Amino acid sequence: MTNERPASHAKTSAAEGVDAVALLQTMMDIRRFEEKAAEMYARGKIKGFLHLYSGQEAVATGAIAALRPDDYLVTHYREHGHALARGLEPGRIMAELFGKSTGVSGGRGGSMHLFDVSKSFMGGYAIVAGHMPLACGLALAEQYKGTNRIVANFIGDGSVNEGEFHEALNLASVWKLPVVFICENNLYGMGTAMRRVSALVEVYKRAEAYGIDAEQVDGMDVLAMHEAVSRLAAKVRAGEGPAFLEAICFRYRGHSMADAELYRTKEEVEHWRKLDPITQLSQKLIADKTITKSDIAEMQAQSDAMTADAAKFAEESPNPPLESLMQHVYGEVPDA
Amino acid sequence: MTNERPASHAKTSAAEGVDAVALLQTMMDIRRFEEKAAEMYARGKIKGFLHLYSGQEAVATGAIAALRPDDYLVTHYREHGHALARGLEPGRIMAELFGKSTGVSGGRGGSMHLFDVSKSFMGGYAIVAGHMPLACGLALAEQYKGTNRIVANFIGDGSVNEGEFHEALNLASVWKLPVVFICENNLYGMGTAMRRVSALVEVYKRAEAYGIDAEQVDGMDVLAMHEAVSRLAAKVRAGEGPAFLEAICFRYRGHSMADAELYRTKEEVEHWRKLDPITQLSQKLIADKTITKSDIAEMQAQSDAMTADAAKFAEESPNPPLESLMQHVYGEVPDA
Amino acid sequence: MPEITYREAIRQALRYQLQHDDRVFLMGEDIGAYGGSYAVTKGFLKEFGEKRVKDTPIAESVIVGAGIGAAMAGLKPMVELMTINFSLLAIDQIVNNASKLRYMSNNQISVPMVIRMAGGAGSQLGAQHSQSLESWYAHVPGLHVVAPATPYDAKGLLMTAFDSPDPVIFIEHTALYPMKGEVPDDPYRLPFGNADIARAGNDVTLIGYGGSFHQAFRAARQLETDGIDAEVINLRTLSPLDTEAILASVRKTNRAIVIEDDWQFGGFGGEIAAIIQERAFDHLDAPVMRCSGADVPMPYNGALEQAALPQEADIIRLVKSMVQR
Amino acid sequence: MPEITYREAIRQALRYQLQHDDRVFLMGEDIGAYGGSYAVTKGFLKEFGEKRVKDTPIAESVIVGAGIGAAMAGLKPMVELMTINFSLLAIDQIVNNASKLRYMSNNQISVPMVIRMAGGAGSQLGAQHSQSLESWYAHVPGLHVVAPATPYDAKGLLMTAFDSPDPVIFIEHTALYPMKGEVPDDPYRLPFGNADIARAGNDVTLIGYGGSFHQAFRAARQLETDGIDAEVINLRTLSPLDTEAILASVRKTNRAIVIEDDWQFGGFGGEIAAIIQERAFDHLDAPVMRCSGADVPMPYNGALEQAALPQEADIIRLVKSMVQR
Ligand SMILES: Cc1ncc(C[n+]2csc(CCOP(=O)(O)OP(=O)(O)O)c2C)c(N)n1
Ligand SMILES: Cc1ncc(C[n+]2csc(CCOP(=O)(O)OP(=O)(O)O)c2C)c(N)n1
Ligand SMILES: [Mg+2]
Ligand SMILES: [Mg+2]
Repeated sequence: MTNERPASHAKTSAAEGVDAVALLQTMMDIRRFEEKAAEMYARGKIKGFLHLYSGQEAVATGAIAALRPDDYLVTHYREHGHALARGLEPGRIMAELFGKSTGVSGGRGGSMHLFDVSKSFMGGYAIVAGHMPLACGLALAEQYKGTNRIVANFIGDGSVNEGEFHEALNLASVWKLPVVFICENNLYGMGTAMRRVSALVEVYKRAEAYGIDAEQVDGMDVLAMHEAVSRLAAKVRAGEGPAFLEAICFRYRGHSMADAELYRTKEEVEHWRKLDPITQLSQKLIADKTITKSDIAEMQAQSDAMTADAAKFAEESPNPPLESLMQHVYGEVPDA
Repeated sequence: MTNERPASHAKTSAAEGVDAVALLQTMMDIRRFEEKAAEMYARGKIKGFLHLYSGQEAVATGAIAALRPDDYLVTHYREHGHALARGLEPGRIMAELFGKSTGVSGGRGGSMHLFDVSKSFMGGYAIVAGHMPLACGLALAEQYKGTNRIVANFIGDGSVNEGEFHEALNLASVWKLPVVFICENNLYGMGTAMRRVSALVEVYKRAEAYGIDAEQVDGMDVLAMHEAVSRLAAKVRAGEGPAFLEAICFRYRGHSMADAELYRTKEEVEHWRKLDPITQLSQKLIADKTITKSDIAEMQAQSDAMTADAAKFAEESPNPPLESLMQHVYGEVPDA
Repeated sequence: MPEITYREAIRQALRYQLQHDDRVFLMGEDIGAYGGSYAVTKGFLKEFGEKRVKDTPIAESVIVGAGIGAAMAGLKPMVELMTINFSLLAIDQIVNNASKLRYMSNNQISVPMVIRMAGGAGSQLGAQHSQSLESWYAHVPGLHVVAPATPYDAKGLLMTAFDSPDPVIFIEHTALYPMKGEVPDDPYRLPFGNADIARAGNDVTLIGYGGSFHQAFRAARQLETDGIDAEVINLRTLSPLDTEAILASVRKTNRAIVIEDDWQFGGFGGEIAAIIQERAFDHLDAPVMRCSGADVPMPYNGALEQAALPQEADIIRLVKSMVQR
Repeated sequence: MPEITYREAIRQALRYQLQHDDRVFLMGEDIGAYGGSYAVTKGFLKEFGEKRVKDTPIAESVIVGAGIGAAMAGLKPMVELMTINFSLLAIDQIVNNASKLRYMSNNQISVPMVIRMAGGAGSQLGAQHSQSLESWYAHVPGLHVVAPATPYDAKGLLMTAFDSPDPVIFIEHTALYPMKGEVPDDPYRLPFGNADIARAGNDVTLIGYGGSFHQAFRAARQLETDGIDAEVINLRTLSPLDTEAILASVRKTNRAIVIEDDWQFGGFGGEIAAIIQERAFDHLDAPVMRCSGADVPMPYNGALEQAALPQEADIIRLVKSMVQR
């Protein structure tokens, strides 16, 4: 759709004590990881649907760095970046994409279903908007227990017309549930541009209709993301009810590896690549002398090494045993 | 909940050429019909769920009089009033409640499922909000055919938190479908007061969030209803897209015949009975000398007779033959 | 033992859970102020407060989904969906999330929740309110499907449901709420997958659950007067299914009939028939028969509705045709 | 006859309908600009325009419901739901409205619409994207359920679907889209409820549909080398089901196996087994067996997924155990 970059409604000044270099490293790691995943898909190591996060790194990176490590994350199927940002082991993520037993979901979930409960990463989900009610439930549970743990629920712009989006936002608002909904508006749901199917193109205004504190932010600016989520998370944690953040961003690759991209122009993609979140932050940090060009090169090398190790680990890991097929359909009944 | 009567946001001046006396007669007919239905339920002639419309007569009466007779009606399960207002034969409506073969649905539908396609009465539906997508589809079809026939979709306040409400309003707005959504806000969904479960209590504001022309009206005032629907229907018919009307009203009886009404006070019910739409209009018409007290008595007698005849017809009608059980599960395949 | 209704038996189990387990809470449409559409939770809001008894918006998908999420976080939600017909609006949550999360997450996540719903037909509620979809839920791995037929079963099975680490679809038959039966005051648990041989017999095995069990039982009583000795099995749970009890009975009687309210074509009776002929083929003197609901949307008219549902007379006719075989 | 793919066969039927019937229009997620998630409608938006080919929001319930409403008003909508997994979000519309309206309205309303969806597993899409729910739809009176196995079936059955006065659930198997086969250029129609005896044989009847038909067929070929002569039935439609063709075959072969990707427990194979033993009891030399998917949420790992699906080897093993019986 538009080639204009939506103005950010959030103050983009970085919050104090944010480690911009760490954010840059994470974004680089994600970018490299996705490139490697694409390569492994081409080599037939990864099967099924593979949805890459390239271009959207700033959203997950900035948001998750602004949360507590025990805050729940509930994400969509384009979630490798969120898993890396939360600190799941890259090797175990790649192993999951390979379907290996060492994968975070034991090779049973695949790219769309990463889980690591030990890191409060409550899963990637493949039914559009189907995970929003779960986010409400996790939040309800923490409210019920009286903790100040919150939930971050990542959704795509394509979810906003689903009935579950409506039901979840209404319930979260009425019950003042501690959830930050983060809508990654990358302008397309598969090949469908927002404005063609949505009565209200500005997603955050939708959320306002439920009396939810909502704003829009430049999703290509990791510092803006971090600042906005820090601010909203604090409110939510304080018990003021849910918040909603619309992050305007762009995916560089097709929807999945199968996408012919008939619905958008090369120019549009080029336009957004100029706004690349990694390049932006690198330039900023070099400009203000926080780091040097050679630091960048070193960081790149680190991402390369991390990714290579991950692929190696995945490659060398065993498949789950066939005998495990029927395991874990049901849990063990505790003897009363 | 509140004992204040929401102010009407619509100009309540009656539109020219509206036959107020006819509106009064229809409301009286509905009131009597429902009383008779209650009596027949008590006598075991009517079974299953029976949802009476007493108190809400002005909504269906004013709205449907403002529409063309061929405009589609798609309603909820509390629809006897709508059926009478559209001119379905009272005897065949009562026969349907009795489950007789002469019923508008052949005794197969019952109180919640009245159908008379010959009068563009496309049905009463028992799944909350489940009929809204159908209304969109009927509207889509007329838009597709290029007619200027429109759809009136009656829903309750309880539907507004269902996912289908959201999906339907969004689609109607994006595709500019010729539908007037009429929400009968009688303050309760079964025993649940709106404010306890809804982020936004003013339903019409919800609709505005989809860019839909929306307003609120006093649903106890049949002339206000008629005026508002005439105005909105004209816009919709002109191709300006959907409209939404919230009619504030009140049901005098329980949700269904089984309701113990634990959730509201006698005072609240009394308060609303003072605003009775029939009394209101009768007094107004007597005051401005349109009719006399004795005319009212005559009109009452007419409603009584109509209702008695309907009950007699229903009583004397036969049950559908048992051999018909398997009929009409599938239609006849036309030979190509 | 005290005699109480099916409704009261369910109330006792729910109250016990609310009293003894802080993780347990109830949510659903009109379970609070209204008292529950079948009055099962009447008075609970006052007794336990809004934290434990939550009235929800009419929004089935998020109600069930929020229950799943709360269970993922270690609570034990009981979600009431009023009737099984409305569960269609939450079925994506039940099938794509509740039933799969443990497996997809490689056992990292448990979804210990109970989803109660009223099912069955017979009260002239019309096509959209008279469905029996238990066969659908029984088809889904990861779910337990419970269908109590008596007050005793209802309390004992519901108690067990709250111990389950996995989602339980608990289907109450609308016609049974007022039915009375003996129920111990003290809590007790009935294991899943354990059918009840309600009546021992040698000539034919009648298999029912929920409402259909009672028709089977009454038919068996009448058959006695004709000198036909029917064994009656009350399944109690459809998933897990007590296959052994069914097979043991058929090996003895050599004949079986499944009785179900649900539509016959593609229904659960087919599964039972398939299992029996698969595993007790040489013991069968006659094909396994089904006495099921007619394959029609349920008509409102009372006579038509009864004609669409299995009747004792139908069972008796079937049995006689089989024993004469 | 020209050889074309299953995908192209479906495209031909859709294009024919769009060209010859103004009442026909297509709607669904990404069927236009994107070209359809399985490229079935690629180019149609350009060819027929936005009025006939509508991209919709991601909102399954209103897409299907609007299709129903349009059909009630005399149009012939074809709604594409991408995959059967997402149909769970529209299932209330399909079950409570589409399938019941004719009956509830006493034949005043018809819902002539086609709902296309891709089903089946085998491409490592994980548990939420690998379901085979055809047995659910086949269970619902008022619906037709079609599951083409070949390009020839796909075109002929889809043509017929557009003549149906009632809703048709048209299930395409994802693995078959690239498969080629002979298909006449000219339009033709294959009647519903007419199974195809794809291979005549005397020793055992193998019953499949969609993807499972091909496994049955390949297994039959291999069995030939062992001197076992299998008859293979391609059901084409599950509802209506060609019971006569199945029974005629079993009366000849005296043995039957149903092959299905779907979960076994409570699945459609049970219905077929139940019908066969019910109506051809004395002709059976062995119980009707089922070679079905494992009762698990589908795992992503390729080897596990294959282990969860019926394999030719499994069919062959089963057949041998039966003929040796
Ligand atoms: C309920 C449901 N409907 C349809 C799909 C198919 N589908 C997968 S991704 C997608 C587009 C989602 O777009 P968006 O939410 O913007 O996320 P993005 O892919 O842009 O990150 C669709 C339609 C699905 N997975 N679930
Ligand atoms: C999807 C669905 N959920 C729940 C129900 C049960 N139910 C029937 S009526 C009703 C309340 C609806 O209230 P409202 O929409 O305000 O209509 P009113 O009865 O006040 O006219 C409920 C919850 C239903 N019929 N459908
Ligand atoms: Mg998107
Ligand atoms: Mg209401």
